[in-house]
Amino acid sequence: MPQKQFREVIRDAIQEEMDRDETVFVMGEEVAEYNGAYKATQGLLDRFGEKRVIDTPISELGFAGLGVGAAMNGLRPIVEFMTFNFALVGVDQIINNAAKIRYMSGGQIKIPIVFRGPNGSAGQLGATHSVSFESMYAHFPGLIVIHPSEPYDAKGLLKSAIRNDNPVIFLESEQMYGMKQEVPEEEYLLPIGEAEIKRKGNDVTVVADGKMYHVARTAADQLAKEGVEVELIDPRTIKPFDMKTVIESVKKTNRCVVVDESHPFGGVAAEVGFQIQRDAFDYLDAPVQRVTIPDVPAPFSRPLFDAWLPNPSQVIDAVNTVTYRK
Amino acid sequence: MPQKQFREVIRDAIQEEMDRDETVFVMGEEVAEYNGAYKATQGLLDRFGEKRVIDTPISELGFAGLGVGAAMNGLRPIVEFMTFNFALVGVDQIINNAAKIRYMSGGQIKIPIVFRGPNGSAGQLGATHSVSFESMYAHFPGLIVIHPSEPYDAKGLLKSAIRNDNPVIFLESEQMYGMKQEVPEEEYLLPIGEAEIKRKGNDVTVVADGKMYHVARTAADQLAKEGVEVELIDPRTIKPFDMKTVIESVKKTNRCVVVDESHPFGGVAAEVGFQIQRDAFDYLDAPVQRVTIPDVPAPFSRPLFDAWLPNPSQVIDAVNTVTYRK
Amino acid sequence: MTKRKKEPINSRTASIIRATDLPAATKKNHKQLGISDDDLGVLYRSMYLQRRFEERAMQMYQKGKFGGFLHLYIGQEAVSTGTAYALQEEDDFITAYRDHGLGLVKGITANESMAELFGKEGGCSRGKGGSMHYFKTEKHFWGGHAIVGAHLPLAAGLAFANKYRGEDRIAICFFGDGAIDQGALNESFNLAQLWKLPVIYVVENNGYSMGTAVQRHSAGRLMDRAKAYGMKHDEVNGMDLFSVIDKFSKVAKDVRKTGEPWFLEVITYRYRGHSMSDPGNYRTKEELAEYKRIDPIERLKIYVLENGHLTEKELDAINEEVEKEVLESIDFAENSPFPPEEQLYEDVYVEKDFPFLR
Amino acid sequence: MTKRKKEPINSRTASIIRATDLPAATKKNHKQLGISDDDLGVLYRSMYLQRRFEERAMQMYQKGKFGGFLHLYIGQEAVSTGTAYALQEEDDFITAYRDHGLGLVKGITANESMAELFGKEGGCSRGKGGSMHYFKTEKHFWGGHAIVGAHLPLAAGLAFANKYRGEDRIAICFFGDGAIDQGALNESFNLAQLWKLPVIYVVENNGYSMGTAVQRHSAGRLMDRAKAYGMKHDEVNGMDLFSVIDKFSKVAKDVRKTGEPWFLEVITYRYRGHSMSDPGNYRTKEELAEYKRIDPIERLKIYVLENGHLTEKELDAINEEVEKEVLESIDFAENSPFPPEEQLYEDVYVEKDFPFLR
Ligand SMILES: Cc1ncc(C[n+]2csc(CCOP(=O)(O)OP(=O)(O)O)c2C)c(N)n1
Ligand SMILES: Cc1ncc(C[n+]2csc(CCOP(=O)(O)OP(=O)(O)O)c2C)c(N)n1
Ligand SMILES: [Mg+2]
Ligand SMILES: [Mg+2]
Repeated sequence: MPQKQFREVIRDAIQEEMDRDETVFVMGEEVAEYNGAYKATQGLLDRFGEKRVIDTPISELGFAGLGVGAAMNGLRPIVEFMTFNFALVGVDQIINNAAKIRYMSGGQIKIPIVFRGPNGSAGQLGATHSVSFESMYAHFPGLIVIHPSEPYDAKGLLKSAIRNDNPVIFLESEQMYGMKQEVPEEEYLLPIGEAEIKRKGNDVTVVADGKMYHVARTAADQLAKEGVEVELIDPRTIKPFDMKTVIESVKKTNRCVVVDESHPFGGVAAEVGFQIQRDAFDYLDAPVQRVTIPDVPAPFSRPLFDAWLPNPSQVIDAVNTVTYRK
Repeated sequence: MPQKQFREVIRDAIQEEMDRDETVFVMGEEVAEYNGAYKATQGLLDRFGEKRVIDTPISELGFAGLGVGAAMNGLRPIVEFMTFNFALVGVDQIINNAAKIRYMSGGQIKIPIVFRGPNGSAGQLGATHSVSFESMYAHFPGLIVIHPSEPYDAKGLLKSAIRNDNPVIFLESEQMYGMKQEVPEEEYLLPIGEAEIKRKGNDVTVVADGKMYHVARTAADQLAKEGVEVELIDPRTIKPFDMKTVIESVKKTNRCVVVDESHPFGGVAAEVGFQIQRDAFDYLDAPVQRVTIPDVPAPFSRPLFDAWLPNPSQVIDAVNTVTYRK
Repeated sequence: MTKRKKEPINSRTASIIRATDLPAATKKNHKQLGISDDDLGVLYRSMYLQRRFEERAMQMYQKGKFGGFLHLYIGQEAVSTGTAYALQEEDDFITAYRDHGLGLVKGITANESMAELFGKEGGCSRGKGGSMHYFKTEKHFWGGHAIVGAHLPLAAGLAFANKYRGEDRIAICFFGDGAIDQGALNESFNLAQLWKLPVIYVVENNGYSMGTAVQRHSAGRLMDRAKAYGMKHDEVNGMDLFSVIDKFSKVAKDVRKTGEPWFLEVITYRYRGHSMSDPGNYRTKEELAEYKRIDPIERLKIYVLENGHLTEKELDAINEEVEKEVLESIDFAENSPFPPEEQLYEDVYVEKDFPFLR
Repeated sequence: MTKRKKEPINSRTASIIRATDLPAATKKNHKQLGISDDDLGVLYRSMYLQRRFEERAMQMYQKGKFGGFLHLYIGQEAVSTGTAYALQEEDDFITAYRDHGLGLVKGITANESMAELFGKEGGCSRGKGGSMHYFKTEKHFWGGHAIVGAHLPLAAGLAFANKYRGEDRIAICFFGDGAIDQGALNESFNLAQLWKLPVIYVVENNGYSMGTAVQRHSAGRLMDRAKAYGMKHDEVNGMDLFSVIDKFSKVAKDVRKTGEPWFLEVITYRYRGHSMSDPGNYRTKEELAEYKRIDPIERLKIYVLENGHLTEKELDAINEEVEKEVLESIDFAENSPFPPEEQLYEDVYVEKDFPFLR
């Protein structure tokens, strides 16, 4: 199987779906002539032309809403945000329109749209450019939220997202676009809403999504050397969240750490932790712990930024806490 | 002490602070000539004139941002959103500007602004008009979030909010504007960030904010008749959240139900529940339960809407669950 | 273009465009506009149905038959009726929350309308949308949107899809003068003009955004917003049905031919308050009276009577028929069941019962 | 107004306003503009400092001395220098993320600038903002804002506060051509015009929003956006310092006198890519060369030399001084400490250590 970069599989998934379905098109800032700010749409303009690969003005509210309208009227738009930070100026179109119109119309309308682009921090870009939005979008009903950590998952899930008839928020990571993984040549799709246990272990369950999966993985490798076997679950989809897989694992390991890149208050980690204590209370040998960015905006300065972003040693500390190793 | 309506104390708080400080002004849709869509600014135009009580166009992004700029430059704006649902079109100004500029400037700037207005459902207004936003705003660092349930608290906290040098989100409720309570004639302020135990009890801790406080109160009264004594905590401020008071109570009652009007996923209830299990794990005799609106948009139809909004019997059920009464 | 005097912004009794100062009405008669004699009755009926439907809806609201907000379109019926007549049935309509009139002209039945107000299953949105969220997509009526300005980009998207598929359909988007000040306008207009989208943007300038007179919320003339983009634009007398039909026929033709967008400012007036709770202190009785004197329904009535196209008796017959239709719609609404509780969890996603929802 | 040819939107090699087709430069000499002979040197130094500062910053970036984005202002220095000269020191400046030039002219020292890039405590934002978020409020420099368009309402607010207090200060807000398409523009312009706020909005039209030529992202002429509101507006040759000073002096005077806002389209050009990672494939070498031929710094140099106000030697002395200042700023930045880790938790709220933060 060929090794593919994250950005390549995003492109491949879009390309395959555009080949397959005339109604799929891509739009966003710099997606066409520039081939994508992070090259996730490289070559699509050449292949599909200006009708289907469209550079937009910096009008997140406008083109997000235009996408929703086009989806209502039968197309399947893929809307790229240069990063999800910029989607905030257009977020009303996502939270009030994309997520609610089907409901308010009594089911007359379907809105098969994918909003995708980089999420979370991307190095030292400062406070306005570093937020991880999975928690915010998952808070609002009507949206599917996908947050893959690896190229294989990303491709299969993005293809499913494009075919899905619900509005989907598909969160990528600037810092992972260069990451490689073996990806089959043949077409495949992955089911939305299913977590994957990516490492088996009996000592502690660690749930980690997106970029944080890799942080947790590093921690797990280290812990293994110390004799602690982590069961590492990548939820892949944040909404619907596959709690079943998590709960089953916790029933086995009796301990859990949740690692997520959003802010802590009311974040994904809080939600997962809450549900675990509610639904597996009698199985827990220790309270669920979480590792997230702190409850402060992203600083620019390098050492501050490094301290801000969750790292493997924080995960190890949390595992030590739930296993009472320290 | 005179009985005052919720809307009256909001007005009184603003009026007192405007009397006291020339730099305080109010702006928003229909706040001046119309005296406020919900009459929370009644009489202010007559008293302070057009310079300080200002009708805005329907430009939430524009006037929220104008408020932030004015606050940066030395004024103390009170920005009314007709409801917080409409703030979504301007939310970037709150989440990226109001909340982060102080941080990004290394502390050079303070932004003493209050964003206030009705929050949450207001009867059958449909999906776009019914969201309770305390969880979303509390998720983002840099903002203070206040969600009072009663006139007395609302007045003291709003006055503190206006004097506070941080950006404050002050959430009211359309459905509570007519609610009355005794409120002193003399000036008083209440500290931001302190919960109040509004009913003492030993059997179960119930945490409930805003409109849900009253739902929980009704449940507590009913439960008292059945011999279950609820310790009812009104957090009043959502951020910073006074977990200390909650944890102490839970250490006494060993059981907790959190009632909040926002959606469940990553909501205030998830956060509070998560922190309780983390910090009072050994004291819990049962998992923390939550009562929130369901994870669906607000329906219009009356019976659906009634089923959608949390009610006392759901709180009683949850209490029964944590006390193993059923 | 007529220059209008506007009172200074800080006037507490700001008055809007005078009724006597509207854009000139078309001079064409119905034949010249391609309206058949028969259609005159149809048009009258359409306007009268909207009027009576809303008057009855108001009664039902006051009786406590349903809750929520109720925004009446009364006074603006020439706009809905004229545009629906001028455009094709399969053209895509979208509007704001003051949507009963446009809903009715686009094919939502009185029954479906009333049942929606009542929150019943027989409603056009199965009771889940209410007054502000009428939908009937099979008739190309795309709602009913209650966040001011938020449906402007949706309209661009409807038009985009029509163009993408090479269809002849055009989209038309109605909004109030209050929506002019939303950022969505800049973004949508720029995209529509830049990408040549076949869409007509229509501001129904009824003088007020809630209690705020238009000159207190928007700088300059509303129509001039189009100048920023080099977009075609014009103003229309919205109290005169024929003027609406005349202008929109031409504009729709141009959009269909060139694929380019238009912006039209329709000057109109709402006779009732913003919603049922509005005391209306911001306007004078005289102003209201002045506009009532040019009631679009009365105006058409006078035209058909004076020119002998319909008799008093024929009009009465129409009125009676309409009255019956409206009364029946109340019965229908009363008898339609409320949606069952499981409906709460449906239509959030396309999956009928997404497991994680409960 | 010159009519400019724009290539059709769908051109893959869309070219922007030609360098040879800029608004006419002012005919006035420096005396007529009230610029003293001495000030000619000051102005030259200011522009050259920005240029050299950024060239060195680029080197440091390439050496890996700091991370994040780096957007260079090179080519646009006449705009910052001319506007700062034309306005008063206490006037309030605010701009987007391409902020080094304006920061330097408004009183951020080279040391503070470089240290900010390095993320050091000695930086103008104590290392917490970085390249895109320069601030120095004691000098009335309000940032450095990286969400495109989001600082336009802030500028209205700065102006509002000045007016509220009855101060004579005016606000000036710079943004790129890309920001024209944001909803914030409509909302801010409407508010500024409606409430008569003393603010100058300035689009620095450098031809491109990242890789998108202006005519591919904005319909119509940028300047025309003002027409929607009846706002005063004009265009300015941004490659010619004297033209900038000329126009902004007049406009600032008008704003101070009338309290009314202005919108100015400054036509300028950036010689470097959008940021350091931009290969710049969207423009031709010829286009770049054409604009380099009218480099604002060279232009001023020629003027002072040809008219004998400064000698080559004097200019060299200035250059050397600037070079030293910039090199020293690198030393300063290197030696300035990183902020200690507790800084992470400071400045989130005004309280020094809000207990709930950790
Ligand atoms: C973004 C937003 N802000 C505020 C409101 C509250 N609101 C609803 S209608 C309205 C007035 C709108 O007036 P206009 O656009 O002129 O329409 P009309 O009522 O005259 O038909 C306001 C302020 C809203 N629904 N959405
Ligand atoms: C709302 C928003 N969308 C997208 C971006 C990403 N972005 C940063 S700069 C830029 C181009 C802006 O170009 P322009 O306004 O012309 O300024 P210039 O770079 O030419 O100075 C883009 C797309 C952003 N920062 N904010
Ligand atoms: Mg109106
Ligand atoms: Mg530019």
